Amino acid sequence: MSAWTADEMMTVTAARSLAGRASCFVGIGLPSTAANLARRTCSPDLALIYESGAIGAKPTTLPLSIGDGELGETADAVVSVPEIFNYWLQPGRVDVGFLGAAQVDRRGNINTTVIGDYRSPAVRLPGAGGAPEIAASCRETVVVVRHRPRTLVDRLEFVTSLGFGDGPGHRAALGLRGRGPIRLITDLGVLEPDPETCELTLTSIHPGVAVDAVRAATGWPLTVRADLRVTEEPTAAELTALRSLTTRSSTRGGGVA
Amino acid sequence: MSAWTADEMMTVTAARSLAGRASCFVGIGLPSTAANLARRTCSPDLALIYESGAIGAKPTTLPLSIGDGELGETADAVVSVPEIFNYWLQPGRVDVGFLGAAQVDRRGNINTTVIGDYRSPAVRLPGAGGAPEIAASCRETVVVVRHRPRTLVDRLEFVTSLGFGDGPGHRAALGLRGRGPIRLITDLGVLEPDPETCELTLTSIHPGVAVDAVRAATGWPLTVRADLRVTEEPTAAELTALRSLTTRSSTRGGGVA
Amino acid sequence: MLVIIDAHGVWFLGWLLNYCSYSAQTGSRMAELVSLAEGVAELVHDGDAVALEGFTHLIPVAAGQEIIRQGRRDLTLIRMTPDIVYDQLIGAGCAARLVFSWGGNPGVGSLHRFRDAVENAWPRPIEIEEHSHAGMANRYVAGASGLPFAVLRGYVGTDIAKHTKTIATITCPFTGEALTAVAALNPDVAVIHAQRADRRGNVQLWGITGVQKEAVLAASRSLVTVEELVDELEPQPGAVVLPGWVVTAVAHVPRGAHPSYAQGYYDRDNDYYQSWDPISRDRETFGRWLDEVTAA
Amino acid sequence: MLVIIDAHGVWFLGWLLNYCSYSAQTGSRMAELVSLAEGVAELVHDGDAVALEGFTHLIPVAAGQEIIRQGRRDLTLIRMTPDIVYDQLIGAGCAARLVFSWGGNPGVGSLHRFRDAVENAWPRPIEIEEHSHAGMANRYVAGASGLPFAVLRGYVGTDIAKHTKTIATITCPFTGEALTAVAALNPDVAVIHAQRADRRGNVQLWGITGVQKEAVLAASRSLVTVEELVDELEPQPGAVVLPGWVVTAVAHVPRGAHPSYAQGYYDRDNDYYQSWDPISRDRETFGRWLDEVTAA
Repeated sequence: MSAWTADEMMTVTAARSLAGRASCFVGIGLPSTAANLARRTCSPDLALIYESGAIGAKPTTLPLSIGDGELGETADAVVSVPEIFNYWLQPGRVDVGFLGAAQVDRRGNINTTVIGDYRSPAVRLPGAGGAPEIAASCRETVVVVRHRPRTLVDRLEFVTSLGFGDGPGHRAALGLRGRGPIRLITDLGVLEPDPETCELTLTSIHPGVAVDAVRAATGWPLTVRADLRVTEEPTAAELTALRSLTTRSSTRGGGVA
Repeated sequence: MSAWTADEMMTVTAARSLAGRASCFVGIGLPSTAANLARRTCSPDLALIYESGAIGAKPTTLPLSIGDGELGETADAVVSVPEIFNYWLQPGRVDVGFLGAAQVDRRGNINTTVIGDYRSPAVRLPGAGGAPEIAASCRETVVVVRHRPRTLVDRLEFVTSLGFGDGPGHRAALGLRGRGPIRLITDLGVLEPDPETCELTLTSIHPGVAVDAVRAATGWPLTVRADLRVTEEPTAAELTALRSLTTRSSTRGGGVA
Repeated sequence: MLVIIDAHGVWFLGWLLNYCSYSAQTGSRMAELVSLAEGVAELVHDGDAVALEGFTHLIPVAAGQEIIRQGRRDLTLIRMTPDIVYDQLIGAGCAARLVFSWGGNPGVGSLHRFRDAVENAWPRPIEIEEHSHAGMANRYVAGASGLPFAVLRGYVGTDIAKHTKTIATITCPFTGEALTAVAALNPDVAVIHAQRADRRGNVQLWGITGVQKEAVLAASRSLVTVEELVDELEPQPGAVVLPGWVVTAVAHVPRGAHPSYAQGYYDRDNDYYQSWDPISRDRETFGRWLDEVTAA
Repeated sequence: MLVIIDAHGVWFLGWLLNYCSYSAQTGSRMAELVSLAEGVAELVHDGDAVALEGFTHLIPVAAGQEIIRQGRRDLTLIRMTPDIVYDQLIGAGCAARLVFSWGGNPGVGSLHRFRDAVENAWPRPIEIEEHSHAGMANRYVAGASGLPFAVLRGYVGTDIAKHTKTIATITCPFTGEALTAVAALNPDVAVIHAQRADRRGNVQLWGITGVQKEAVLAASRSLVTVEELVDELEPQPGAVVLPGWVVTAVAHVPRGAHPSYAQGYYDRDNDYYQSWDPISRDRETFGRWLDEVTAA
């Protein structure tokens, strides 16, 4: 038994991807934990931006929603919801967009809308929220999901937020300025787009995870990079910071979706 | 010698036209004096709105500009300049627009841009400011100018802000929602649009002014309404309020444009 | 002018509302002070397009439950983030349509009554019109600005526009670039909750202020519930003030945002959000909840 | 990261500015603290489109006079309300173009240097691009929003559009209604004055905040002069805060808005506005004023 859980490995890895970044537009759920961890570890000056209008939020506990009171109270500025999308997200001034997903396909496209037919769905999901424009307009995006075959799927029935679309050149043809999903971070490893095909390929595997286990949890025939790395283990400092965050949050009651 | 000046008569008359109105978008100069007087006389609850973003300003002295500190400090709300035009003026939620003018023609169109050719003008005036959209979007507008032949002109060389355009139906054809200039108030009398032609006609003359003097000061052949009234003299209360306003202003240094 | 409306005052309020409706006529009145029941009775009608806004913070939950209690039907419910209060309205059968951009129980999971309506047409079929947050926010901005549409960089490459008639492409007349247009939202009624109002109906809210200003300014009528009625609104950092002459009615409803929060008054009741999950998951337990609310 | 730039630090600042320029690259830096002379030297270049904003309040006059002192030429000067500081810049021959919506000495009368330039091409011809306030404000909004244009109900029936290429008609894709489009403004540099900044370059301004946020967010670079540098920005009612990562440089310039005012610091110097009239009316008296300023 390792000294950390798979979720902790995922969150720490996601937080590390924010090193050297000035600003992060934070989606709800797993991304929020990772972004808040980054502020406590590799990126203390990182400006966290929430779609509720909080810019530069510095919460002491993990927010349970994107509009928790502490986000506004600790922010450098709180602006209206129209302003956060129009003045802050849309012009491409935010470095990284951090997104979760119900489903993500091999080119990093995201579905958070429906499983099944749109008009009579098998499962109705929450919908788009801020994600389509976060995915379009941040200079780059990072997607954080747990690695399951029903989550990493070959094809989406509904594209809520665009990754690389149909493949190379698709984003540029649509006039999107952001680079798209440069990284998909899961509890098993890290997937990055192949420069030729834009297909997400395994570039790093978390310690103790077998490549076959990753393949089995991926809904498309997974390409493993020749130079596959093993993700660096969480440091004691990272784990302490993360556990302090999540403990403080859970003592407030309620979990994080 | 009367107990009041022609300018005072003009300002008092303009202020009276705000009775029963909830909100007034106040242009710079003469209109500001009249709107502030209205709050002290006939319309104490009137919300004064300035293009600098002050909504519900309650200045104790006459502002020297549309962005004086006291406007913001006494306002119910201060919003950005884009917001004042987009959320407050444009949708037509302001009752009255109060405008000055360098020139106004017989159909209430206003020029504040140039005298002479646009590219090499004889006199370059300040330009549009907020006036074109105040004239377009307020539910009705009132224009306040001193009555001079060079001010009330037959034809404008440049239309900065639309009154009734070419005449009946023009505003509607352009999709404008506000009713346009329902009244032109000068230091000699009150002109109102003829319902048939939209031409500004003399409907009220200030006490002690001869009709011929008004004709002589008007740049078009002035129609005098058959039911011409004599404007009610300023009351003692109106004069006291007005003089208190202007005295306090002038002791602060600087005059009002 | 302040008129306190008692039980017999409804006729006068009705007259007043007609008088104040958007038109070229001048002389808008200040907001009236009403009870929550009176405000909902007068301002929210069957078949109306109703926007209850509040982005996580200051959600007008008490007003939503009063709409349930008064049995309104065939509403078009508009809201960026339909959460518990819309789950309740939908489960109670008040809604014929839902216009939204994210429907979930924040921090918990699904909205089961919303899903039951969309997936199984229970208790009645519900039509949905779905946008992104950026699109909904801009639709309110257009509505508040008296424009028929707004322009944004949005939806490109997604499947959202395929199912929604209120999204179109528009070309920049200067650069030729293709952008996205969304149709304005102009609800019949906007309902929001705020921290304070003064006795003239001037409303003050602060903290995360979301899209409430836009919703009120876009709507033909508005009802604002407040934590507190005060003589004078003390300036507050980050506050939005809505002058009384753009608000139709104000109702004093302490804790009217519970289980969401009102900054400076009370915190978010996270346990309620958790406890809603089992209540709403099942039609019967929801039915019991509904009986209790409507009996109150 | 805070870097104090001394006289030898200009190279570093230059590198930094390139690094921070708008692009797809990540890792924007926080605003740098500079002297006014350094800030203008590094950020304002001959031929740039420069917006000095501040609506009556917080006009960046000291920065404008530093631009004169450094002898910048061929600028496109952008400003909703070119007043005294633009009269000075125009009279000094810094401007090739003026983009504006109202040019006057507020509360006094004409801008004589502006008129002399437009009427008599003195000291050099000046091209003008003229809008209404609503149009200019929306052009900044479009620029700040990363859009090529904005939509408004404006200019209809006026002669303004006849002389200005940045106004066009646009049709609503939903209703077919004709509306007005204006082209976005994206200055090379925005210069504003604010009450305070903290040592990380976060900027705070309050009172009448005009269009300054939009100007900074629309521009490629920005210079903010401030009354005061503080350790911590105390929240203020009505304050706009610009985080340091969207500001290029901050200079500590007390009384930098004089003769306009800085709420909480000093009042408007109405006598100065009055006294500018005779100084500016005459080319010679203006010339003497200019000599004094450039000798300073």
